[in-house]
Amino acid sequence: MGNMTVRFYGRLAEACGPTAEIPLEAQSCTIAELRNIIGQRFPDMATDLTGPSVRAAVADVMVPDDRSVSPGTEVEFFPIVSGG
Amino acid sequence: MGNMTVRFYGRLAEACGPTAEIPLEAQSCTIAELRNIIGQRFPDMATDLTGPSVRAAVADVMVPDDRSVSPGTEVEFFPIVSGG
Amino acid sequence: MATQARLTDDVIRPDLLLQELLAAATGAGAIVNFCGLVRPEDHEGRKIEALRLDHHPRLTLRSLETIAQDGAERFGLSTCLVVHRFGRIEPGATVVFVGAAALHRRAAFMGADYLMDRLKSEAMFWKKEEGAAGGQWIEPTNEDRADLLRWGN
Amino acid sequence: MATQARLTDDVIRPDLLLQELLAAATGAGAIVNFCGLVRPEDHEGRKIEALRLDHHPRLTLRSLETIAQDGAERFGLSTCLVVHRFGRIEPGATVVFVGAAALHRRAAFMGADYLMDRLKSEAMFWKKEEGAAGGQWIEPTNEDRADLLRWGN
Repeated sequence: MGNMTVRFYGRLAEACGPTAEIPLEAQSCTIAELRNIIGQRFPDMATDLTGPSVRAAVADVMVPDDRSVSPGTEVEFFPIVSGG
Repeated sequence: MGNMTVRFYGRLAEACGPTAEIPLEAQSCTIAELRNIIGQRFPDMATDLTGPSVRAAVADVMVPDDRSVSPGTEVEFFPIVSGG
Repeated sequence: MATQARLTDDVIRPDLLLQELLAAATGAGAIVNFCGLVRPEDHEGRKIEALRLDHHPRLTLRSLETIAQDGAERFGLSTCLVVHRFGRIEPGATVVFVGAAALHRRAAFMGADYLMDRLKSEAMFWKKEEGAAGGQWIEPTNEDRADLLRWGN
Repeated sequence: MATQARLTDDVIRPDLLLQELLAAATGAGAIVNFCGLVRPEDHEGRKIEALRLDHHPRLTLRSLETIAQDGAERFGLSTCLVVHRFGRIEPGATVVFVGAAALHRRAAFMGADYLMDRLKSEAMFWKKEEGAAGGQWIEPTNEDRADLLRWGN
């Protein structure tokens, strides 16, 4: 039903590229479901992506795992920040 | 029996000048005696000069009040330092 | 400048930033500044070829601004400057410059110290040490976390 | 430069000193420096026209050297620079510059902080604030003495 654009940073960007287009079969999904879908595409990163250390954000605001998102929304995934 | 050269710093220098020649009637005197002699010459500074806050030095080394000095020796008097 | 945070991929010139601080800090009695440089070796003594800092196009600067404002308020800094570099940075180069001006030295010291503790744990970067044997992603150390606790954060 | 103390009656240029420090501090990860400036007002809000620092031709520099060496040893500073001005100094101008370079930031911060606490109490100067209503000789404040006690001195 469309593509989700996702962005990665840090070690995720290194492994998955800075952005990816994720085809979605439903009209929408939760962040938790999206983590699993992306994890299937990038198995090496699945543990990170589905774990608590990686946070998700929409429109520059952190969002919880039960937030529903749909194609057209850009979702960003942040590993733990290193600090400066 | 000769002159003692004394040097002053800080508030003492402001009141007494940076140096003074102090005529000595004996061949030598102690630092304590010298403090009294200078105090007589500069009465406004007598309390400071004879008190514990002003330290005396000979050849860049602090000396106690019972140290004997004689003409030809330069004695320096330091008020409490302000720090930088 | 009062309180300001900057993010740049260009070389940081601490001497010029200190000049700016001095010009801005009218009436201050104390300025403390910190320069964080890329070390030539990692914690295990292996040569570092470069540090690479990945950043977010908006949130990274926002994190620097939040930290700068918190520091300025908490310690009453009259001038507070945080400048952070991102991208690939070679050993010896400056990664971060922090400046804190205040009426008295205790506030300036504590302000700069606080800013650095916050930055080392919370600035929104993803940092990798690149060496001959590949590279490794860095996370705040236990020491960094302990440093942050000193401030009740 | 490793460890160095300088005494000057000339204008202090903190930006140039920081440049020197950066050039000297090879391998360091952290540099902290402090600039002490003449404040425009005294503790009671009266305008200060100038600060006048009387010094001793030999012992003042020696006191700076002792403090710099103590700081460098105590905190393992790879580079330690203390520059102090004497004579008549106007508001806004730099009276003292301290720089401490170390492998890690904690040592650099503590080193610079320690150097300043020692300098504010022990540097061999006699300092007078000159204002419209005459002037007053300054002695270390109770806060300065308390600061010094933090280090067990």
